[in-house]
Amino acid sequence: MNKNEKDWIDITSGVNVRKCMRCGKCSATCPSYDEMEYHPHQFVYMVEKGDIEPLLNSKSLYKCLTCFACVERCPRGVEPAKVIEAVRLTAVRKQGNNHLLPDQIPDMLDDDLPQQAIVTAFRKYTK
Amino acid sequence: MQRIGVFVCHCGTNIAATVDVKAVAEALSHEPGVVVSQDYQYMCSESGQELVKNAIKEHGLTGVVICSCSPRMHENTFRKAAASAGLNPYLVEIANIREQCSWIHKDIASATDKAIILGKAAVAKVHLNAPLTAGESPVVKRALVIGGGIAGIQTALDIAEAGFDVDIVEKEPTIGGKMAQIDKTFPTLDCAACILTPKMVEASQNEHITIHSFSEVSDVKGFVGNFTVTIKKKARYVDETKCTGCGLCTEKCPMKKVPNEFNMGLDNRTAVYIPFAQAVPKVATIDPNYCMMLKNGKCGVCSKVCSVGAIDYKQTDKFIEQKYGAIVVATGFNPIKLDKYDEFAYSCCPDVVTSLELERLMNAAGPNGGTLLRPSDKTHPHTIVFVQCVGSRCDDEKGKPYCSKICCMYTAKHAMLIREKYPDTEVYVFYIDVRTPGKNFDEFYRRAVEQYNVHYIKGMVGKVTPKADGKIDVQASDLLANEQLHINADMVVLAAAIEPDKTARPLATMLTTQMDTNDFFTEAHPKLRPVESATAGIFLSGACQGPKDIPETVAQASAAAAKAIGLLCKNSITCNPCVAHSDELMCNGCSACEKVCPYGAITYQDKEFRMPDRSTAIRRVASVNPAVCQGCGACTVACPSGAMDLNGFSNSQIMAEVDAICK
Amino acid sequence: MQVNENFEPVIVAFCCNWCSYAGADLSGTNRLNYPANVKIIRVPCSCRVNPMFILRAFQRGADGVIICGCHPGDCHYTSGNYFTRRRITLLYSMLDFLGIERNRTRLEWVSAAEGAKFAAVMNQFVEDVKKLGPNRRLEDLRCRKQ
Amino acid sequence: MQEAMIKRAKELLADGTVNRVMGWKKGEFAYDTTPAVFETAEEIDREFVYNDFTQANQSKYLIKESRKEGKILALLKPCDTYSFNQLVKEHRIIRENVYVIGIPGGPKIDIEKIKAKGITGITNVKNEDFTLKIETIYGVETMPFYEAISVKCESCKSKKHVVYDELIGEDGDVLDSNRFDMVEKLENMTAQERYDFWRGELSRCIRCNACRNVCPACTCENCVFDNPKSGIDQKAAADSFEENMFHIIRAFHVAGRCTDCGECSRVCPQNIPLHLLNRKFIKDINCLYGEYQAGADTTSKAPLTDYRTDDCEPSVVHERGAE
Repeated sequence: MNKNEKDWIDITSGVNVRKCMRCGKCSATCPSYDEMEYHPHQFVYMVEKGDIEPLLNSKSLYKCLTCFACVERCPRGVEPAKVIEAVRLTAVRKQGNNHLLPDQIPDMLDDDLPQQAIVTAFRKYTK
Repeated sequence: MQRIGVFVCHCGTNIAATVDVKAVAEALSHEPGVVVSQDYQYMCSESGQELVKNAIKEHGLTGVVICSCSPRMHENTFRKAAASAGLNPYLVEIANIREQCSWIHKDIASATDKAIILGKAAVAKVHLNAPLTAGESPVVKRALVIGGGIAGIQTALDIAEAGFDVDIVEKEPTIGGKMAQIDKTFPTLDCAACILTPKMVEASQNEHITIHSFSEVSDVKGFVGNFTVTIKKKARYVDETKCTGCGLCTEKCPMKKVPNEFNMGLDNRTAVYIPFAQAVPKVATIDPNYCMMLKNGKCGVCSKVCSVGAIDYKQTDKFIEQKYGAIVVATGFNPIKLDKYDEFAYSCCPDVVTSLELERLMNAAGPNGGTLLRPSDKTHPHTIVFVQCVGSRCDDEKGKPYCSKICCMYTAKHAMLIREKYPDTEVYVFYIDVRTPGKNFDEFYRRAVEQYNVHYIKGMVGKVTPKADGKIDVQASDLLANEQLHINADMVVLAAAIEPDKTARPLATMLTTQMDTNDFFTEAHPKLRPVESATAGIFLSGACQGPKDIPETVAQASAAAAKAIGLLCKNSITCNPCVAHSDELMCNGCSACEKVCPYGAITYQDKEFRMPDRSTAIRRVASVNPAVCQGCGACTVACPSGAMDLNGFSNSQIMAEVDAICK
Repeated sequence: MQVNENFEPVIVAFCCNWCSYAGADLSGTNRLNYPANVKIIRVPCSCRVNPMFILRAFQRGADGVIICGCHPGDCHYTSGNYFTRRRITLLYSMLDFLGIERNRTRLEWVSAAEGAKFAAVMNQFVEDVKKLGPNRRLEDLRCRKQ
Repeated sequence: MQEAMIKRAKELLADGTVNRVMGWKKGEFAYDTTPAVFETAEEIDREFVYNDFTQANQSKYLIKESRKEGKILALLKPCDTYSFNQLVKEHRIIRENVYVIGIPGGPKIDIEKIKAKGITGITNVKNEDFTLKIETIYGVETMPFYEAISVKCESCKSKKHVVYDELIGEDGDVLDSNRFDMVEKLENMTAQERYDFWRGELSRCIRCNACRNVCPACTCENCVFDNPKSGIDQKAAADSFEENMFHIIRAFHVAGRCTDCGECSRVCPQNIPLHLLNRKFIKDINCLYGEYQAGADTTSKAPLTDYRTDDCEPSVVHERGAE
């Protein structure tokens, strides 16, 4: 178990995973459920256990649409989407500083691309 | 000269672990007037009290300071001990060095320092304590029960059984409450009506019980043993004394489209109505929101058909005032509103119902005569999904933080009854935990699973979607199989959280009792005084104090009755001698104190005084009725001259404490 | 102003018997820590607290005074805390008018069930008073501690 | 005006309506007037005075006077009627024993303001068309009337008589006064500035008790500051705390009862603006609990013996104005 990674996820997500009462409503409501190897409730549970390595290596990370249905529905206010996002961030940061660079952006622009997507691209997408 | 004894309790290690009790006893022994200062393992024990008593006799103590737990715990214990040793009980002061010192501080040095200061403050105060004698005030031998559900009925029956008069105030037209709406009861599956209605009838026939149905408490004054309560009897537009309950008016009433609250709005009633066949009192009530005669003066059919002339369109609300010695609160509960849980589609789909609605759907007196049919198209449902913990166990804004306690069991009951009656119906129960702590409860739940083959699935329902074909898609997770399910259901039943009745909050204000943040009444002590409120003479019965099932409610109802009977048995009760008193020589007669007194305990009289210059003057001065004063002290601050003071918490005593703390 | 790191303020807390004193007991029962600076005086109702007591406390060396009572509407004596609220509002306003630091005085509603709130309130209050330093504007030089 | 009062007073004495008259008596100099009780027409003719210097509020004397045999005539200026009413409300004055004539009020002038101009040896002051002719042993000096108006009249709150049995002259209206301006100015200072201001003022207090003794709201049989049992008794202000303590408690005890008659500041030999403390309470009460004028009637509930369930929390006083 990697204690630092768990603490890091606790801090970046701002979520207290111990609030989870294991009702599974997050997974029940998740539109990407079938695409995922690990489901929202498992993210919460595994982060709580400190079992983060399998999550970092799973494609499930990128299946979360950040639709926030789980956040909306969670009776305990745990906010699983934020946990997943924090794990995703951890994975991204582990990949080293090989993000897109600002001068690479103009080539990729097209008129339909929302501004927010461009900003997000800086931290999400690697070369 | 004062002779004060100080007794420092170790409370095992509760105090001694963080407070150096020897040092406290040593330090306090040097305080002025202290002639003996001792520490002991358990001061509240028999031998600890003996120690105090012996010291009182041996040293001729004039004041006692106990450094121990909160005075809310053992003040009475030590007062009694002092009294038995011949010292006035009000010459005892407690320094709270456990709850307010040893338990909250970790550092021994600072906790010990604080304990010494608290001890010094108590010594300083006890110097100024005066011996007080408690007066007595008579007890009115009549009890009031607020709420006529099973809790209120049971309490009233028990009090009446002991020979005391008791009034039930019920806001609905009939007593019976929620239990009257329930079909069967767990874990025995006996018929709720069959066990409730005999009690309702018994209550109505008992010579000691008066039922004020369709009534509310509108004002409460007074104090333990002597409450004055104003009861508002709402106009029902039917003379209760004349109505025979024949029901002819309800048959003939042309206004037939009124949602029937007894059946949870699943069918309709008439504007003049009797809630259900076994209603007590069995008297019709006219609903002024729908009655055409009352709304626009056109109709009057009920009045024409009533053979005894009981209909009275001119009836108005009546107020009656009655004195009571004890009041029992039994205001019960309601399921919460589910409108805000969009994911369960409760507001938009008629086939998504609450459990209480299901009770009515399955009841022989319900909208479908006991046949379980879908509310939307009256067809037989083949797949039914139960969702647990809807609004219970939630974080702050999402619902109630507590477990509603009864849902696991009634859902098992529902599932079992459906499988019993309609074996072709598949029943799914989505649960987070199944909680069955009760006699024969777990066995009951296991029967549902093992014998009736109810599908219990651990996991919550995420989304309920009504489909075009009338079916309902239930999307849920199965946490054990780690898969997401879609169930094509015909009906969905939601186990809505329960909450205290809305009338409880204003009632608590009238009764000056405390409530928790969820509006459940707070008991005087969570373990040792579970059926009493912190306000003397007010008792708690049933779900108004917390979620409860029927057997628990009945047990608590009887316990509350026992407590009330204990009070009513007394001819008088000892008053609190810590009451206000006015120094006539200083009183200006300005009436400021009278205006802030919540009990009307202060009156004025003109008295003749010899003035310092030997003349006589007639002055208006205040006097306090010690039997009525409850000792809040509001008057002492309103009084500009300082003529008004409070026994036990006098100006000089409090200032002595302030001085000792700040020294 | 020079801030003394080791300054330990004297805090007098007046707590009503029915709600706040019980709330303080509850925070003890739940072992919720708050600083030992806080010393509680039990009064039957917050309306028993005479402005004279508050001034007396400052005179004798208190650095902060806090009054705790039942939440408005929950007073054991029906209306006591409503009177408290008016009186204490006016008194605190007057102290403020005379230039006494605002954070030396406080009124809080703490119910018998709010042990956690009691501890939180006390922690905050002690911290606020610590920031202000010793009470100098409303002290009696004759009572000054060495 | 003085003649009309004397005439009516003598009539009432003669027809037995009253057996005493409460008024003002000439002193050694014209500006030196004292409240006094007259029992005969002769005394009235000889000593009764009503002029620009008769500032004193008579209400407080009526507490004792109304408890004596027979009825007394009280001549009350508009501001005095508020104090009178308040004392009736508090059962201190027995209304039936007082015959009230409402008389026109100020603005009155303050001899101290004349003296402050450096004028000494004053023997008489005459008001001639709002110019003061000041006769002194050194000759006659003049100054504008308005420059000598007393502090309490400068911010007059009302020309209306709230209680009377009959009137001499006309009744006026409640005025829009600027009486809270100074309070507001202080509120807008920083706490340190306010503290310095009040230290500067209150440190001059010599505890002569004049403010308390003249105050028509301070009518306790035994004042807490004189009562050894009160725990706060003090005869002299020994240090800054006691200076503050006395004035805070005094202002608090009259809060909601003070009619803002201004007598406390008028009599203060050290010229401490004590009325500002009272006005602070009045201003707070008006903004927090609704407009209230003590003495305006005898039935309304006083703000401190009343409440609303939605009253503001004390934190409001900490959230507004300067720190």
